[in-house]
Amino acid sequence: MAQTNMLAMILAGGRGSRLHDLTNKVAKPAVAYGGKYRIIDFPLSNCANSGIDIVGVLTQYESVLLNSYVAAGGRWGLDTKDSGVFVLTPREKADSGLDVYRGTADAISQNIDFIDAYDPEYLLVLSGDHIYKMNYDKMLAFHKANKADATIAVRGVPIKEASRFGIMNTGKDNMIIEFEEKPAKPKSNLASMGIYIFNWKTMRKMLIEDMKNPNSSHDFGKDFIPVMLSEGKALYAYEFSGYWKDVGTIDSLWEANMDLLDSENELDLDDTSWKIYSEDTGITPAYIAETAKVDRAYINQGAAIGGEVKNSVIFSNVKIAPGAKVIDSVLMPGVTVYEGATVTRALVADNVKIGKDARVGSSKSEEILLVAKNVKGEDKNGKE
Amino acid sequence: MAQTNMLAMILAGGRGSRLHDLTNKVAKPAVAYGGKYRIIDFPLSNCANSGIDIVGVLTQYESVLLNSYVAAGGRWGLDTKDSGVFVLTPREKADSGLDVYRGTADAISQNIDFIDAYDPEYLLVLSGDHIYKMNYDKMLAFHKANKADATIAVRGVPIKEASRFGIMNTGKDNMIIEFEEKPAKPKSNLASMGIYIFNWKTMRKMLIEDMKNPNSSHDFGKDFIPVMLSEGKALYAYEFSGYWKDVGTIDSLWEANMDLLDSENELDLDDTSWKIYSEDTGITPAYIAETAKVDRAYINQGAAIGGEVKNSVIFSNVKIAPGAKVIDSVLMPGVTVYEGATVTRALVADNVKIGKDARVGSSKSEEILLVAKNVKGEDKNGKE
Amino acid sequence: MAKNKAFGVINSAANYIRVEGLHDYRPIGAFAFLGRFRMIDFPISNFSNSGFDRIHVYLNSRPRSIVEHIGSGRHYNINSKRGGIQMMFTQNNGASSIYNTDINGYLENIEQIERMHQDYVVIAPSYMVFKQNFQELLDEHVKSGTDVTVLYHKVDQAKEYFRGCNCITLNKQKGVQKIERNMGTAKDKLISMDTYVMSKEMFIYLIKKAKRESSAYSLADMIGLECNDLDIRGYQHKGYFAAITSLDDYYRSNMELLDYATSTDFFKADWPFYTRTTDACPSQYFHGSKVTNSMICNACLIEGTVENSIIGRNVHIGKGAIVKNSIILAYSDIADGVYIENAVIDKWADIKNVKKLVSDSITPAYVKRNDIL
Amino acid sequence: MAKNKAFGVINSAANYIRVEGLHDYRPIGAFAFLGRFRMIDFPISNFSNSGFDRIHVYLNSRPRSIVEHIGSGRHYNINSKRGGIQMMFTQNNGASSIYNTDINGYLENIEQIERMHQDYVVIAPSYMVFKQNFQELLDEHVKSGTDVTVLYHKVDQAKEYFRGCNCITLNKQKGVQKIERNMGTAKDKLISMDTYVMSKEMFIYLIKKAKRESSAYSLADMIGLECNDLDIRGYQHKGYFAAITSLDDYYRSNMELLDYATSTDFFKADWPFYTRTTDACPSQYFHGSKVTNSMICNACLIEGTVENSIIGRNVHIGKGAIVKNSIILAYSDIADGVYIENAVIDKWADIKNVKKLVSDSITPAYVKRNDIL
Repeated sequence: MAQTNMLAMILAGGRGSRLHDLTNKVAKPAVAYGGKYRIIDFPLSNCANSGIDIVGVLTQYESVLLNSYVAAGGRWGLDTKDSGVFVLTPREKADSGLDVYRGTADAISQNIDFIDAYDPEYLLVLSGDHIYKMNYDKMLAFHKANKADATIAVRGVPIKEASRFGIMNTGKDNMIIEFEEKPAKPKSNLASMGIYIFNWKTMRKMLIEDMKNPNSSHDFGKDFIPVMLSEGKALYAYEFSGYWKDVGTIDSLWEANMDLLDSENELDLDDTSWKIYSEDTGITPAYIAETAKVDRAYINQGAAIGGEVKNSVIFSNVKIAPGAKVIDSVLMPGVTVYEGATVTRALVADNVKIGKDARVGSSKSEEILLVAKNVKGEDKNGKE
Repeated sequence: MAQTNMLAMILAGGRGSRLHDLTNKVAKPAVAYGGKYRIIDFPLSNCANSGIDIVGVLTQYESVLLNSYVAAGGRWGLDTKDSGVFVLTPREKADSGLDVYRGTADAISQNIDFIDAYDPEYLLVLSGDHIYKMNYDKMLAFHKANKADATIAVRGVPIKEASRFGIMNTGKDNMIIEFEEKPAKPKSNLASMGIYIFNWKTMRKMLIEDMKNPNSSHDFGKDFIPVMLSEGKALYAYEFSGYWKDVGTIDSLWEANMDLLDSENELDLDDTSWKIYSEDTGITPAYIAETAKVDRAYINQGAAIGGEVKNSVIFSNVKIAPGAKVIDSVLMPGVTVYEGATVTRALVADNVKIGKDARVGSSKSEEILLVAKNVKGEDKNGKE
Repeated sequence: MAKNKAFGVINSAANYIRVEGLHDYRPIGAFAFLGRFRMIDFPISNFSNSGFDRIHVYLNSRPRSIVEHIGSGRHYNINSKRGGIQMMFTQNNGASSIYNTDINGYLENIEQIERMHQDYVVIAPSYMVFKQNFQELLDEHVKSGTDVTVLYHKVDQAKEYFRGCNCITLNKQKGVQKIERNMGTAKDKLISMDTYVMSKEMFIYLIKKAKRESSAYSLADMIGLECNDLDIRGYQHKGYFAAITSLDDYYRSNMELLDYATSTDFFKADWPFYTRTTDACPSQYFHGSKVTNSMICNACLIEGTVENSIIGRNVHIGKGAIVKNSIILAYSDIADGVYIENAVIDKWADIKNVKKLVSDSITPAYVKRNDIL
Repeated sequence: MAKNKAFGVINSAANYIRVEGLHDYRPIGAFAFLGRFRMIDFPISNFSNSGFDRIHVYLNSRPRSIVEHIGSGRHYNINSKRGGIQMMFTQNNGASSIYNTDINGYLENIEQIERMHQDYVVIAPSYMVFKQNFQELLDEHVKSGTDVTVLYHKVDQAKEYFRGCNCITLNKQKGVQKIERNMGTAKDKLISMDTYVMSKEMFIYLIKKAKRESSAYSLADMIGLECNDLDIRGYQHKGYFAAITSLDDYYRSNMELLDYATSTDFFKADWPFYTRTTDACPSQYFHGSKVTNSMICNACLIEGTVENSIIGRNVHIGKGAIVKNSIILAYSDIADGVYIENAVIDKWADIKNVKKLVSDSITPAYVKRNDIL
């Protein structure tokens, strides 16, 4: 394969604490989504489809599962002679001890040696917890055409909501003239998506300076980009208009799953020209029993449905017994719902068992219920 | 593939400081050996050939090169559906911060979650810096036949030298009754090779106790094995008699290379039934020029020899110009020896250039010279 | 694992076996089974799960789909450095030629066979579906000291199904007395599963002897002829068993697995059947769809009704369409309002103008690949 | 990289090309070249280095060795998820049959060709060795707006070598006026490198037209016939070029690369030629051996003298043996004291009883595979 000469680094270190119990044993990017995927499948598949051969995944928190998931780069075809996915955790070096990543920019700084080994011209920095499909090669073409020092992907948000985001104020030809983190009075509606292309040589020098700066929190948004702007570097905004979702909370993760039930959903996972690759096991097709009733659902192979499923996303190895009801919910891999149980407006974590006749969640609740532990069966004669 | 139900962990964390400059940028197990190999190819190939599917490589020091070398498990065929090589560095967890591995046993303890994920019955613990070929499956059969709690591979050493090793004193049927670290008066000549098989369940419990023990240095030899013995566990010694070499020093690494020049060398890298897998590039065969003179040498493809080579091991991409001499030396990948230069009794590190007419090393020196930096050419008219 | 003492051979169906319709487009080993598997996944997975890491797959006519499906074999958990799945081709590959026998394939590759280091060989077919631990079978064979072990399955539907299979007759010592083609003469038969265990030497001996006897002999023929001279014994297989020798057998064997108890017993986590993934997304069930007692593969769009059916990947079932007791292969499109019953619809078919497609007989209706109806 | 606009096709040699000896055992694409490569590594690497990730490899006779060598294609740096190397088989595979044309192969796989998404196709042969950036060639083709671009090489040894190749005649505008077989009538010729760029539509048009015109036509024949109707232009290739159409050509082309300047110019780090590794250990040169101006592959044991020769993997050269101006393929054994000059020794040969093997002519002596001399 011809090289794009761009290496990608995915920031996957987040503890994702807003996802609560889901990330207790699993790093956030390894959280399940969409019936068969893990969140990190999206940036990794995007990289593979964009012709990027080397991807570093930066993580420091609970990386075992993420590590073994990602290290088999074959899932994304990133296991040819010159390609690979590498999990990069903080490590001891000849001239320094073991130290955690102090910020997003520091995570890159601590891996300068890794990047240097491949001698790329451009560095793509991605976030590990967004759901979207993007051709980074097109973004690179834009970056090259502008002779930019850095290019930041942005998307238009409703101006009312713009003060919740990092906002780019652009001038002529999408050149960024100002960056404001959560501005009270936003001057534009172009929010940063946390996707950056840098010229590696320029970036490398600046990272070394940033590492030495005691006043820096070593963060791209707070420190690195503002310094670039102040130094008069050429920064451009690359506008993206497709489906994009930050799945940092239980509600947004649930919503992103529900989006898949729309026949016209923009994410279009069915598009064979831009596949999202994931783990796939030699499991049977989904089995929908005689007793089942399925109405608006997104169901992966290996699920066995005996009960009622409505407006729900069902992962593989989920078992729903006859007489059970699953409504407006997301059931992650291996969930079992026993006879007579009802699950409503819930996100049920991997391998959780919902006991006989149990009621979980409510159609009236505003927030989505996260069920991360087994739920005991109810005694029919007792109270609910 | 049927599973052996044994998972392997390779202790590859060593700084290998006795190897000086060779390990400045490269973790010790990634040091080159034998014309085309890296030291870690030996335990990894042994694992693959013994039918072990999951191998963890424990490292904390300068792991980038080791990481990208090892992560492509395909080199050893360890990239099928259920197999893999995983680099395990210290990491932050839900209930603990980032912490270095405190000892060999602690490195395993910190990865209990990783091991649990595969639910093995047996755990094989290996050292990352020994050159040997061993069928661990046979050792496992021995372990099972003895219903052992742990089995330690040992080899006979001359009794005079035994006090330099960890010595196992065995009773009936090779049962270990005593372990002495470097005993002044050795009672046996069976030295530990640092290769252990444990029953995972028993080991797991004991590791958790060891982690809590403030008096433990968390080392297998110093702490863990003595505690097992004191608790009356069944430990057996598995005797191994093939080629085995600890390549922890420059001299021993050089010697291990020289061993390959013997036509009858016991390591027998040519044996196709137990191949040692390594990196292999699409490079040309070795080119031996019209001007060359080769006498007793071990030469890898991709080398180009124009000068004289005697009793030496030559890696790929080495160039020896016409008129240059290489005697009793090891030239690692990419070394260039210019016209008129002489290299004697030296170990020349990757990509080093030996300038025109330079003299490096001496046939009279007792120790082997490590050349880790470029050597300037000599002025013919100046002094040597 | 130490080196296995045996290598595996996967054979294709005999030249007289012909599955109407489906067989025009691919060898039986490449048939879709239960929507997402291919027939050849079953013998390869049996070998892999049994710890065999050297497997020869014999291919004759139209090898492309199988070569692509098997690829490097990594998805079957075969370590390509130590072992591997080797594709064995034959030159004389006119599918129905009388010379196109398994023996001919072995003869063309005899150099490879002779070069194998293993002492034994286990031969299994690509046109049957079953679960068998070949290591146990090999151990049993070695322990018994017999010359050839033949795996067989006791059936009671030999009149309607299993045509073209061989049957064996056993004596009290489980010795094979006879091997003959099933002509549907009786209900109860012992069907030979075309699966043999023998030493490598015996294998080579039988191949070379067959060559001398007749150019049209198969290995089964040879074993049948040697019944009196060699010690040939039967080994009974139990559990789910399918032999795909006709469209009826294909249809019935798939449908049998719609029984939840049968399929959960066959597909167990401790004996996975591996296949090549296509990275298809989950299937979407729209409001108004109705699916019962069916197996649905990924990337389907279901708007209509599906009953007692097996639906392959990337199939669309339109609004108001009804699919009953049928097998729809991948990429087919059943348009709004179409009614299908007792049918096998091959890949890429597009049913839109014919509004009703029903077969009442035991033999299902068959719609060709790429057909527009 | 964005999706490439073209897919690659690798074709095998025409049915009238026959390399004495070597060709009896494998197609030319599987010939060893310079000891460690196979011929097919060169076109595949050219495609891979040019950023092509969809490649069709046409196989006819004896495909096994190539199928195994290519495997999943990972060692060629082809991402198997996004692209892949597809093996295309033909049924009509009698190697020397007049019907065994490239056109016949394309016709049998026309459904696959028609299903390709790319607008263009680049076709390259598996019996030639050269370095070419196909992306540059494609860009040039698109820019020029021509119908077909043909790659050619100017040679001055067309009398002795390049027999069986096609030659082209160009007009002043680089338009191709004629394509005809090289019959050795002149020293200087423009050899067609059997490498074509055209749109997918043009490719399909020519295939279908050839079918109507004659069942024995090749693509080269068709392009020759269309010279006057289509805009067909030549594109000159420079650098090392070998066409393996005879044992003489094979021998000479290998020997040419013993020139250090030629081989270092051809094998450069920025354009790697990938091959399948065998994990062979380095070679051992014993005391008393003498090696000069030679290429030595891995896992050899050299005890004797090697001069101006190419020695394949796992070869043993015994004490006092002398090998001069020869090519020894893998696994051969040259016993103590044997003298070999101007020879090509095929794989697994064992030369021990014949003490002297010399060819004085331009044509080297050939020793068959597995032969014991």
